[in-house]
Amino acid sequence: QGAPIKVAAVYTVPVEQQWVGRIHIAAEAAQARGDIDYSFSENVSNADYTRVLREYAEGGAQLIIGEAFAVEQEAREVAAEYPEIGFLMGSSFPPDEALENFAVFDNYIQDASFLTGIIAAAMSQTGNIGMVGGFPIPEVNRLMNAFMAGARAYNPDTEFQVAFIGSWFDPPKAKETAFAMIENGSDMLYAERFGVHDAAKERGVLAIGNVIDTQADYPETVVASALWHFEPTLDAAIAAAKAQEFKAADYGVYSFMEHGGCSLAPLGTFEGKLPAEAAAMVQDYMEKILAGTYTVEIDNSEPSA
Amino acid sequence: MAEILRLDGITKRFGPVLANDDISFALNEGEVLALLGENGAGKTTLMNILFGHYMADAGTVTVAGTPLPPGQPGAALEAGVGMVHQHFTLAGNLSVLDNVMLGTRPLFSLRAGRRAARARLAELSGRFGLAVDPDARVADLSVGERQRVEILKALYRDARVLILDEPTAVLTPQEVEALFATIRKAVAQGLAVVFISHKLGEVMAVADRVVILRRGAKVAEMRSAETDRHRLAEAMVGAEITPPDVPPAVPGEVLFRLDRVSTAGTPGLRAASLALRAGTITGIAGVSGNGQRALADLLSGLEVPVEGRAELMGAGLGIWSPRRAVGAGIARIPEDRHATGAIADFDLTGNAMLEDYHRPPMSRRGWLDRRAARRRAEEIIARYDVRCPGPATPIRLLSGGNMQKLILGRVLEAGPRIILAAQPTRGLDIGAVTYVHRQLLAARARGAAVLLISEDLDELRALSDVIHAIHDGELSPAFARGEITVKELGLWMAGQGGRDAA
Amino acid sequence: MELFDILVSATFWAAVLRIASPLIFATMGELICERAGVLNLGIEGIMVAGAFAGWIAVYAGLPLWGGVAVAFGAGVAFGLLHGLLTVPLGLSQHVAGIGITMLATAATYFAYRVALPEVSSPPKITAFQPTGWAVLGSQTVLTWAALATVAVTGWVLWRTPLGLALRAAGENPAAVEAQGLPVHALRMGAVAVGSGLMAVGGSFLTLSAFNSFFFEMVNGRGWVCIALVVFGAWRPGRALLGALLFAGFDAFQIRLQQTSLGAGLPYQLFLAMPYLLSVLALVVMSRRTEVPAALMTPYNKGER
Amino acid sequence: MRLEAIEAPGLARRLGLPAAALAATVLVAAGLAAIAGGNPLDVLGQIVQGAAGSKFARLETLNRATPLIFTGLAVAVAFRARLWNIGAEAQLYLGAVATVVIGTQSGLPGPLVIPAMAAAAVVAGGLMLLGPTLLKTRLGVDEVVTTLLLNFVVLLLVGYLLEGPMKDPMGMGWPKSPSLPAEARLPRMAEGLRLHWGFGLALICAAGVWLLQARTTLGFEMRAVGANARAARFAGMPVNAVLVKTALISGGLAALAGFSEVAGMKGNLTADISPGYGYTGIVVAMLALLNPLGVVVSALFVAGIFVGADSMSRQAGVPSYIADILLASALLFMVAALKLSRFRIVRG
Ligand SMILES: Nc1ncnc2c1ncn2[C@@H]1O[C@H](COP(=O)(O)OP(=O)(O)OP(=O)(O)O)[C@@H](O)[C@H]1O
Ligand SMILES: Nc1ncnc2c1ncn2[C@@H]1O[C@H](COP(=O)(O)OP(=O)(O)OP(=O)(O)O)[C@@H](O)[C@H]1O
Ligand SMILES: [Mg+2]
Ligand SMILES: [Mg+2]
Repeated sequence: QGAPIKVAAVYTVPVEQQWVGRIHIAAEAAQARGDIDYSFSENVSNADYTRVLREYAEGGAQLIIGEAFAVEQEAREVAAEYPEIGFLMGSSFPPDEALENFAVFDNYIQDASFLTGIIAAAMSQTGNIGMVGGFPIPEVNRLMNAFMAGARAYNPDTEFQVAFIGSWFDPPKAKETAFAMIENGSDMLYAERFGVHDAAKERGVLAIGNVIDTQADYPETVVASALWHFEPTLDAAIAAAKAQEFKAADYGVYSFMEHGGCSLAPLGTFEGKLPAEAAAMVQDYMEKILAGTYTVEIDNSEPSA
Repeated sequence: MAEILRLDGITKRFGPVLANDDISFALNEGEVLALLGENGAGKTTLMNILFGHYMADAGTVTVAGTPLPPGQPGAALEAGVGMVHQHFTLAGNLSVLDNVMLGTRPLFSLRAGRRAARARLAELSGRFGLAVDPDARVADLSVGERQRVEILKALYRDARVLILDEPTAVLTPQEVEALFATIRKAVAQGLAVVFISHKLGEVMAVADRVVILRRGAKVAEMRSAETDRHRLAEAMVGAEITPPDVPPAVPGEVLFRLDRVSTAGTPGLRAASLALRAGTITGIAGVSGNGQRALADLLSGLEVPVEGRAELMGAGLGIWSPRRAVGAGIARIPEDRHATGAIADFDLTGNAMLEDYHRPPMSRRGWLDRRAARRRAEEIIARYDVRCPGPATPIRLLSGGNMQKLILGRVLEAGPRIILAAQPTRGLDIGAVTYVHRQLLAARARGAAVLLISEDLDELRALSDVIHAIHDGELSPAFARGEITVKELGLWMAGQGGRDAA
Repeated sequence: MELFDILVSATFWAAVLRIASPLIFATMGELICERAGVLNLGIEGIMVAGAFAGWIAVYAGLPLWGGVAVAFGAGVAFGLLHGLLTVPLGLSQHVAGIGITMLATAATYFAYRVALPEVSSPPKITAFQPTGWAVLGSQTVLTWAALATVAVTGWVLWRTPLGLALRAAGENPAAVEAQGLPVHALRMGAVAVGSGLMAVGGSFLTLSAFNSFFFEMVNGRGWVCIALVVFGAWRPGRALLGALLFAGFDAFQIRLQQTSLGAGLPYQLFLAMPYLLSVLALVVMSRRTEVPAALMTPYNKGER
Repeated sequence: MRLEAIEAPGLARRLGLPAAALAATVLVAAGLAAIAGGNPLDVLGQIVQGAAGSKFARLETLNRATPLIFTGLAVAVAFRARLWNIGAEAQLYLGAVATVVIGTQSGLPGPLVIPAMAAAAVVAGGLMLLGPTLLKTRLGVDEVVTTLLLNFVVLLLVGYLLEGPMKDPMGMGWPKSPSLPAEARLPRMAEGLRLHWGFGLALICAAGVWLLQARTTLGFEMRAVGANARAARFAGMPVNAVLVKTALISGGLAALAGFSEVAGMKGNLTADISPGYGYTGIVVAMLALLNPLGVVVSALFVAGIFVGADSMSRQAGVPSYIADILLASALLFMVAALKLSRFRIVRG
């Protein structure tokens, strides 16, 4: 095992944000195990981002985790300046052989999203699904697209309503947007943002969760969720760093279902309420995905209704 | 009569300035006391201390035998001290009634009590002859009406001592008469009045007793019955003041002419005709708000004729603007020196070059010549006797008279051919008034045409070679010096001159 | 659902009221401050503080109205700070306001982290529930309280001696002083109470519109209220109208996005609509006779 | 109680009070650190270390001060003329957009492209403020509100551009603009220094604005219009034209912040290049009492406090939000101290 390695994370949003929250939870777990010594900075604006990266680099971090998305170029410049330190960065770009210490990852949980799409279509009476997102960035788009593909796989006639609220943290606004969709015929909501579940609960319609499992808070509302598990990604990176073998690699695959990077949350309160046909379909696709015989398409483009 | 007010050893410093120096005097019921002094002598400061607006460094104020707690206008009001400030303290967007009621009821009471207030206001208006519309917006009122509101505010609160700080500076002669009538009614009902004015005639007319301040100290106290204007002036200034001689005019060509000119706005000019000749002073008499502003604005470049023809040195005005007016050699002394004539936060240098900063020698190709500007300011300071610490002093720190001298210097330096002087002596002390008059006469002797707009008929009649009355935007015919009596002029000012004369 | 159907649906109008409620509280708060002569750009941060304070108080066990009261208190505290800086000290109201927004926001986030270090998703409380009264029945009692605030503000400002004094303090403080009233105390009081209302507006988000607190959830609503006060020409009734109009644009754009008309357009256009229409409305009205004359002018006795 | 101006404040007062403001900020920092479980005694050292304790720290402070100098100048120029420009944020973003458009599309030869980018940015920012200014001069629409509201509109517009027409085709879907080619990037001010010429340009602009205000007729007009528009008009100044020129200059300066961030720091545009530089610019300008040279000092102060406090939060292991608290407290303490160094509190 050896001594814990020093890991620092730099987040552009508070750790309440689901995407970042999953990384944070995984890191805290690794720290609890004694594998790493973890520190983090949250809500770092992109204007300050590389300064904070450098500060951690100067401060002796051995592995730095972060989000390079909006600062791709600069983050790579920083990594180039500190070749001894491993950089594991959320990024939509592939790794670069020339930059040996810069590895990339992302929330590639389209597998699970696809399965939740099947469930959503099966549970919707009206065939009209409302989707509320924050911003149409690839990390959001690919999950929405996979979800829609799943829903169409079950019911090709499924209709969608899609809206972006232009904020990560405005639950009241997300809620209002969801209300409008319900009024406009949706009886199933895809909850990319906080607030959507609440609208569904208040109006007695169903919802699908995303990235985190929220059924405990909304037992009558949330049918299923596509969960992201950052642990496989992080554990692989820690192992590589400890073995002095950290290198430019694409850790994105560790979010795939076959690596345990994502999963379909247990149906829980909705166990047995799924139409048998749908349950079978979910099971079937899951097996194919795990066996590698079916690949959910990764589509980063902005979804539209 | 019983003593109602006593000031004892009042002393007040503003930084290095000793504004009040150990001043004491007393006031009896039913008495009018005039407070005299040059600009900056400390009159307003003393009254502000009496009213609780400022706290004295030393000394006490006693009203009806009870000492007032310092620095509390509320306590002064409660004790029956009412004050009409030199600069009115009214909220322009509120109604007359609101202004009067302000602060008269406990803040946290649930009802405004407007009905009772309205009745009481009507009663007071009647009793003291102060007619105002309680629902009018104060900003829509004339200066004279605003002053009535101020006095009503004090009376509404049962004032026993009424302080009037330069109440007549902005009033027309008729309004002054009405004010004096009100004062007489008030003293007859037992009020005591402190009256501040620079006009010695008024002081002699209304005051029982006079207290004179110089540089913050009380220098004299006398009964008005036992003195005269010369002695007052001498006590005030420390030397005798002689009004300037007015030699006969030598009229020259017409430099500016209005031919049946009308302007937009209310009250604008209405078919006004006028000719300003070189070497003469043309006076405009009228009750304020009758189009004087429009006439001054027209000459200043702020207004343009919408009808009729205006001629400058025989040619049309062209595209008319303040800058054109300055460029054409019109010197403009605006009515409101604080708001229009000067930039309070700028120093004397900046204010001195306000009108010609954009051309040599003040600037070249957009770059200011700071040395030239400073030299200009120093020249004006020296030549026009502006009392100040130096050209880098913010102009807001100057007294009104000195501010006016700087403005005079600014506009007269270039030797203008046409001079607009709108209320040039308003609020100035007797020394400064004399100074301004001398400057205007000197310009006339040089061959300048002067348009003098004033509400002070004495001033107008002393200086003007030609007088027009203005009423509701219409100008009367021109009357030569001595051609018209005050009474006739008054009729023209009231808009009835033509009818009577015809 | 097409345009006309949207406008005649009761659910649309219910949404308008819900969206407007926090704006109404905060707009009344700002209006009171500005009527007394103090621009309060601290509004955005004060709303954040109110949202947090109300929620954490309820989470800690207080009843919902206790939460509202705590939020109000938090607003008053920041209001007093803004008042202290801008009224007796006469500092620039722009700077103090922006400083207060920074301070209140950061202090709130800091307090949140210190209070709840180990939570990754903020805990939920049981928020105000819709009363089910009236036609627009999905409103909580806090929405009705917002409407009542408008009436009370109007009544106090125009029908009581206190209101007269406050308005006069925003018109000409020297006149207030000359009538024996304490200008600074009046202004401080107005800023304190006004800020309290802003904070209650923030707490609407966590106690009624939603049931927990998130960073950044106020999301610019405070700035909108500054505009609403101007839009409303510093009158409560017209400001209410403005808030309803703004909320109406917002509710409308959410629905419009799902119509055939809205489908092809970028979503940013819809989000920008309330702001653009507010600017347009200002241009159309473009009268500013009613601006409190002493707004943004500190009062210092004896200054010349 | 009232404030009385001190004609010639002594050195002790002029330096002592600001020093007290800094001390108060440190006390707040220590208190907060203690609350959050850090060591209050280390706080001061950590802030100083983080802001200026190493070459790295000093350069970071200068880098972060750069956009603040531009927005601070923009606000100082406008406020001096009483044009309440709360829209520096929007002007910054439009400047950034113009920078990217020219930098990636113009095809201009190397040496011309950077001046062209800067010029385009200035025009874009100036035009952005021109609208609200004309609404003010023509229709009397309050510019505080219009400039404030348009910030949101412009931010959404930039979001749209980055997701639509300006989206980087090589960006893997992330909403950002294409990167500027190397010749369109501002060079470093010295080899190996992480400080680009944007900072130099900011200093030049500060000097330029100072010259403009103190030495030119236009500057004189701008100050006069701000101090008393009525007197300025009476004296013959073209008040509306002066306001329009002020708007173009102010908007242009704010836009240079966007230019400098894109061309100097980031190399491309994202919707979040500014963490509120436009708003902080207001604080920077007022802290400098609207003096353009003072803006440089106050921008360095603001940047130093933020960078130092942010770094301290990591050293001390306290929530990073402490940095903003300290920045806000430092500001409020400092403006109060600056006021009290020119006024004394007296009775009555
Ligand atoms: N608030 C103040 N701060 C500093 N100096 C002041 C203040 N008020 C008055 N002064 C100074 O105190 C002196 C007395 O001023 P005051 O206004 O009392 O004179 P006044 O006799 O009323 O003059 P006027 O006839 O012009 O009204 C002047 O030198 C003036 O500059
Ligand atoms: N500030 C104001 N601006 C415009 N109208 C006003 C204002 N204040 C009151 N009013 C109007 O004036 C009318 C007359 O007021 P009224 O005398 O009934 O006041 P009140 O507060 O009821 O007094 P009271 O205590 O005597 O009953 C009111 O009906 C009201 O519409
Ligand atoms: Mg006086
Ligand atoms: Mg009644």
